[in-house]
Amino acid sequence: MTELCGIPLAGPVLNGSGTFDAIAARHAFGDAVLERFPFHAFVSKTITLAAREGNPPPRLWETPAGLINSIGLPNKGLEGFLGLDLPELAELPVPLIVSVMGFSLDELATLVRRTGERDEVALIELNVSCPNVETGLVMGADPAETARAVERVRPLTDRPLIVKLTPNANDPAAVARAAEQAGADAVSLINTLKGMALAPRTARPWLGGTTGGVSGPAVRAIALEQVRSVTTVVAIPVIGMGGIATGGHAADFLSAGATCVAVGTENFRDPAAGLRIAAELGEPAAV
Amino acid sequence: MTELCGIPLAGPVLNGSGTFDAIAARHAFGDAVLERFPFHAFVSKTITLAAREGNPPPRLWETPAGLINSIGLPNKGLEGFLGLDLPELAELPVPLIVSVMGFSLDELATLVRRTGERDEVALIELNVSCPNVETGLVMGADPAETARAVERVRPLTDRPLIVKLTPNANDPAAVARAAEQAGADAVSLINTLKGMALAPRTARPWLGGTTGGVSGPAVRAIALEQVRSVTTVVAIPVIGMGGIATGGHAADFLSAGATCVAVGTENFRDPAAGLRIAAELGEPAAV
Amino acid sequence: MKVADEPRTLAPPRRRTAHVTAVERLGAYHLVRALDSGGPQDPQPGQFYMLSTDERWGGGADERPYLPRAFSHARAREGELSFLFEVVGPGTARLAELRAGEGLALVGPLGLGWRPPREGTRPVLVGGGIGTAPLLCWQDELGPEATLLLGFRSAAHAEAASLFVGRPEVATDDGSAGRQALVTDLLREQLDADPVATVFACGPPVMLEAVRLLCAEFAVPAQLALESGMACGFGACFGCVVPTKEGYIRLCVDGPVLDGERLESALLGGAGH
Amino acid sequence: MKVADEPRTLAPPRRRTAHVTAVERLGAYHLVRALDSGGPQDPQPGQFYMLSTDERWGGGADERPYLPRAFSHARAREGELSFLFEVVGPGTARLAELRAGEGLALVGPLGLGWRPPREGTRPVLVGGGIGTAPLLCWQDELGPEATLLLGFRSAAHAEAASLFVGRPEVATDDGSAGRQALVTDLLREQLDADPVATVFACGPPVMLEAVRLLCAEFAVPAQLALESGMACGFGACFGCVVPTKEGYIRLCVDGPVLDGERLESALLGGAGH
Ligand SMILES: Cc1cc2nc3c(=O)[nH]c(=O)nc-3n(C[C@H](O)[C@H](O)[C@H](O)COP(=O)(O)OP(=O)(O)OC[C@H]3O[C@@H](n4cnc5c(N)ncnc54)[C@H](O)[C@@H]3O)c2cc1C
Ligand SMILES: Cc1cc2nc3c(=O)[nH]c(=O)nc-3n(C[C@H](O)[C@H](O)[C@H](O)COP(=O)(O)OP(=O)(O)OC[C@H]3O[C@@H](n4cnc5c(N)ncnc54)[C@H](O)[C@@H]3O)c2cc1C
Ligand SMILES: Cc1cc2nc3c(=O)[nH]c(=O)nc-3n(C[C@H](O)[C@H](O)[C@H](O)COP(=O)(O)O)c2cc1C
Ligand SMILES: Cc1cc2nc3c(=O)[nH]c(=O)nc-3n(C[C@H](O)[C@H](O)[C@H](O)COP(=O)(O)O)c2cc1C
Ligand code: FES
Ligand code: FES
Repeated sequence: MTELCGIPLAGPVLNGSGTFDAIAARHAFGDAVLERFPFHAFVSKTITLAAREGNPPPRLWETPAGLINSIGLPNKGLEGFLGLDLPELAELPVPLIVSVMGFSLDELATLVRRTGERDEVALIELNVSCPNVETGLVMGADPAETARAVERVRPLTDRPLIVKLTPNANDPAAVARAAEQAGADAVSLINTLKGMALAPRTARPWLGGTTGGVSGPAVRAIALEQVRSVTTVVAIPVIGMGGIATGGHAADFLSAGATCVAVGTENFRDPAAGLRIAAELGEPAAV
Repeated sequence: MTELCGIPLAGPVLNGSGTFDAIAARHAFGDAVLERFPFHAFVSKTITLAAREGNPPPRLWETPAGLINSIGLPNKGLEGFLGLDLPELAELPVPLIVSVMGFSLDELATLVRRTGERDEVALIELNVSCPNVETGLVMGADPAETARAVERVRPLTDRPLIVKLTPNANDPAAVARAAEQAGADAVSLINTLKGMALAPRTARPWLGGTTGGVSGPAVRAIALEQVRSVTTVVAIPVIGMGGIATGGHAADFLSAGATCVAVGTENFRDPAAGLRIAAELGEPAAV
Repeated sequence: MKVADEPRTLAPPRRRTAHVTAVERLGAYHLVRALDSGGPQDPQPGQFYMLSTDERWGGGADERPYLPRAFSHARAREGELSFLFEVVGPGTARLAELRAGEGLALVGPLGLGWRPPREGTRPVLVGGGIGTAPLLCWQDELGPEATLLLGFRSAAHAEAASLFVGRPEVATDDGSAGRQALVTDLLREQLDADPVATVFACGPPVMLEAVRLLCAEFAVPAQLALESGMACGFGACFGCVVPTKEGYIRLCVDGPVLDGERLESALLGGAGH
Repeated sequence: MKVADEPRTLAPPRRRTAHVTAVERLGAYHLVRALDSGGPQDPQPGQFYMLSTDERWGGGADERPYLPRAFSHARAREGELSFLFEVVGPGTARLAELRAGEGLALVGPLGLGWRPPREGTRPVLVGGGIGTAPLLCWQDELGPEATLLLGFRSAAHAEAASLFVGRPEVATDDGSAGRQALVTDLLREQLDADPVATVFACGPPVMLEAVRLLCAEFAVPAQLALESGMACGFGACFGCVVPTKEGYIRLCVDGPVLDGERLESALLGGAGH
């Protein structure tokens, strides 16, 4: 039994936002995926106010022990999400965390207010870190910017707020502390590290979005260091992720002070990775 | 033929500071290592004003497609270096770049002035980024701090100054531009990414220095992105490194706008990695 | 959730291990057979599996492969799956090294396969190179009356034609087997002779685009099995999108078989190879 | 640069490939033999090589091994090197999978090996477990008069004793071969009987520390072959340091054989295993 910001969870294993689509998984696997759901809470892919097509393909590049993605946050937009996806996600047997990203504080405020009104939503994650989309400055790289965002949206909902930190920062621990002081209920990390690849023959950027984010085992040691540096300075719960592929890796993040762990890229190799990792941790399945 | 800040080099392949000890290599391999020296210029391990023992062992941890090191800059100090090592390094058949790190601007100034007086020294690299040593703030993560350091030492020598950037920063390109404006003649990147590992049984930090720096193929995509973002905004030459293990990887960094490349961790797997990479690039050996 | 008339057999929601029974060379290609006792016995022709190996997946050139790779099953008979593939990179190189008795890790069947021919039309199957693989089980299901047109680079590649029932028409680029022609030349002849057809095609992007244009010209329905780089195969990563008239769609859940009419072009960059 | 009386044979400054001629199981250990035509024929006993494999180095559990691993040569005869090792992780697991004909990538010989016994003393060789490996070639060179004391966990490990010439004294933890004793018990008996000796020891840290203390007690010179985690093996990384009375030294260039007197303790943490 784990508790995350007052929400009881059957265990500590979440998915990383954008690395498991529960609705698509039901198409591929049918209701079997609900009968033994792989995570103890489900995090939605990040939604934005307006619908987005995402970046042009190619969107993927395999790296040594990792992956670069340049997905570009395709999503149906807030209204599309609330109208079409939320009813389906409400059927999941675990608490729902909705990830939101605003390109301005106004956008963020609308996203938090509207998702926070919905009973189906247990927690809200603020993605202030996605390196794929050209926002100019990355909000989450700067403590003051992050604090401003949290202060703005904190009064708009009674749902617990998770701030997802970017690893592409001078000092993620300082950002985490700023988020905590501004009223965040938890932080999650790491998001992907900025990376790129050139096409084998043309030497031009391979990815349609030019750059992308690196994830997978290649970043695990970096993630573990950032998680530990954050747990050392904040009192709120920390959700640790980055390259977790086994129960042993997950145990390392918990030893480093994380309350929960999230599985990202490993889901792509095994849709039941969350179940396997929970079992290896000695935790029960979600259902 | 390559030119780096006015210094002619037989080719573009350097070593990363701290990843090849030419003096120790002569002990292990004899003069054969000089007869076909693996690099077109040699970068010394970073020296500091005072001698240092370095971090307590263990200092190494292998990661998926990478390595974490927590060496802690062991060195004989400025006087030891000038008296003992420099005469030996002067025998190398390639130009010598001395890497220096100061824990204050005064220290840095002394290091630059004294090494810059020596004819054996062709260029000086300012390591403002080493994540292993507790300097409080990392100078190289901040554009203004970096500019201040370069402005301070620029008048003290006529040797070209290379600033080695840290990848653990919000915006390495901004730091590079600040270094250029302050008078740097080149920048090099990336240094290692902060990382850590827990010991398998005790779940305590494995490394004697608690955290360390990640290098090797695991970081290559991250390095390539940072190199490209830097070459896009500066006019001075860029030395690109991070996970380079083949001529193909080196070619990617050159395509991304680097003037030279440096081989780091791959030297550990093959002391002739520099020669092999030069050959794969179609470049001549250094001698 | 399963839409009754979707050509989609559901996959168990986990990676499982199939046991390799044989690995054969077939000219320029390889054929791996594996006993998949943990999966459904009725994958639909045109669906695919995400494959990796139990041992030594990774550590090849440049420390890859890391992610699984997508492969259409060529056949599925009595629990034995077979996959026909060409070695083009670290993943296929590792699969080619498999030996009988080793474990083939898989997730699948995934995606939407071939749909039946339009009422009253004859099926014409058009394969280019390794794109012949998903036509094998489709021919098995449609029966030997289906017209089969196969194009290959050379005789070594054309050996794959021997896997089909009956005598497919074969064209090669260099004339070393069958006729020296493009497979789309054969298709034009077929449609010229009798345009009441439904075309099923799989092959490289240029071939698929030629097929798409030809079918549009003859107003013949075309089902095209496309390829794109995939990380997961079950809709999780949004990495495999291809542009259609309706915008980007995830090829792994909404394809890989698409109606030609949905596409502006089948010339996709950054696909498999 | 070579100091004439240093027990160091220089290595070619590059990674080269030796050709595996045989891989044998020897009880709990493995023995790999490889023809190293590109290297010197006279590596010094106590030196070591950095080993990896030409193919599939990497991609094991957790995508490791990535770096090469250090191994003392057990023997070097007519260009054939042999390495005795125990499987403890991904690198040794991969080495154990080698087959005759495959490539063993290596750099070496590296480091400083055993130095001759002090004038007028008899050599006593003390090995613990896999630490017996670098004593084999040393016995070959010293001749069969050298006293040989070997300690093992069990009879399966003690099979390594069969590689030596003559009849080494064997102790096991469980008494399943030789005497049930610690190898340091055997050493104390030897020194009690005749303390005019030079001791050469290799084994786990606790054993080496006991040997060091015993030798200090009897004022007998001890040469200890230590172990530490190594990335490069030739002084490049500064990763392999061990604490000595003079401060940290790089075990790969200044060792692995060290005089016991230089150490405050041989109980090093974070070593190989
Ligand atoms: C639905 C579907 C079904 C398929 N069925 C078959 C089949 O039956 N038989 C068959 O042979 N193939 C099939 N493929 C293609 C197969 O999945 C790819 O060829 C596969 O990627 C090969 O893997 P590899 O590791 O050998 O080569 P890869 O390394 O994946 O190289 C293949 C191509 O990927 C690109 N590439 C190169 N390096 C990288 C990198 N680092 N990261 C990302 N991309 C890179 C290049 O364009 C290269 O040509 C199918 C693909 C799909 C989507
Ligand atoms: C000079 C010298 C000579 C040697 N000679 C021999 C010999 O003749 N025979 C022999 O069997 N061995 C010998 N060794 C020891 C051998 O080099 C190590 O046991 C080797 O590391 C095993 O590699 P591995 O991949 O199998 O295990 P590893 O994964 O390297 O595990 C070995 C130990 O490393 C640590 N470890 C675990 N995970 C990691 C990680 N991610 N990164 C870093 N460390 C980790 C743990 O302490 C573990 O017990 C010698 C060592 C030295 C220095
Ligand atoms: C394909 C892909 C898409 C992702 N999309 C999102 C996203 O929409 N929002 C978000 O906050 N993080 C996103 N991430 C980041 C992951 O949630 C996670 O933080 C990161 O991948 C590190 O974990 P991992 O190494 O286990 O994958 C995405 C990652 C991948 C690989
Ligand atoms: C063991 C080790 C020691 C290093 N020491 C230094 C150093 O003293 N000074 C420095 O500027 N960089 C140092 N580096 C960083 C490298 O020069 C290089 O920037 C980094 O390793 C990335 O390149 P790579 O992935 O090719 O190794 C060190 C790296 C390693 C692995
Ligand atoms: S391959 Fe991941 S969404 Fe299609
Ligand atoms: S192993 Fe690199 S310095 Fe000793």
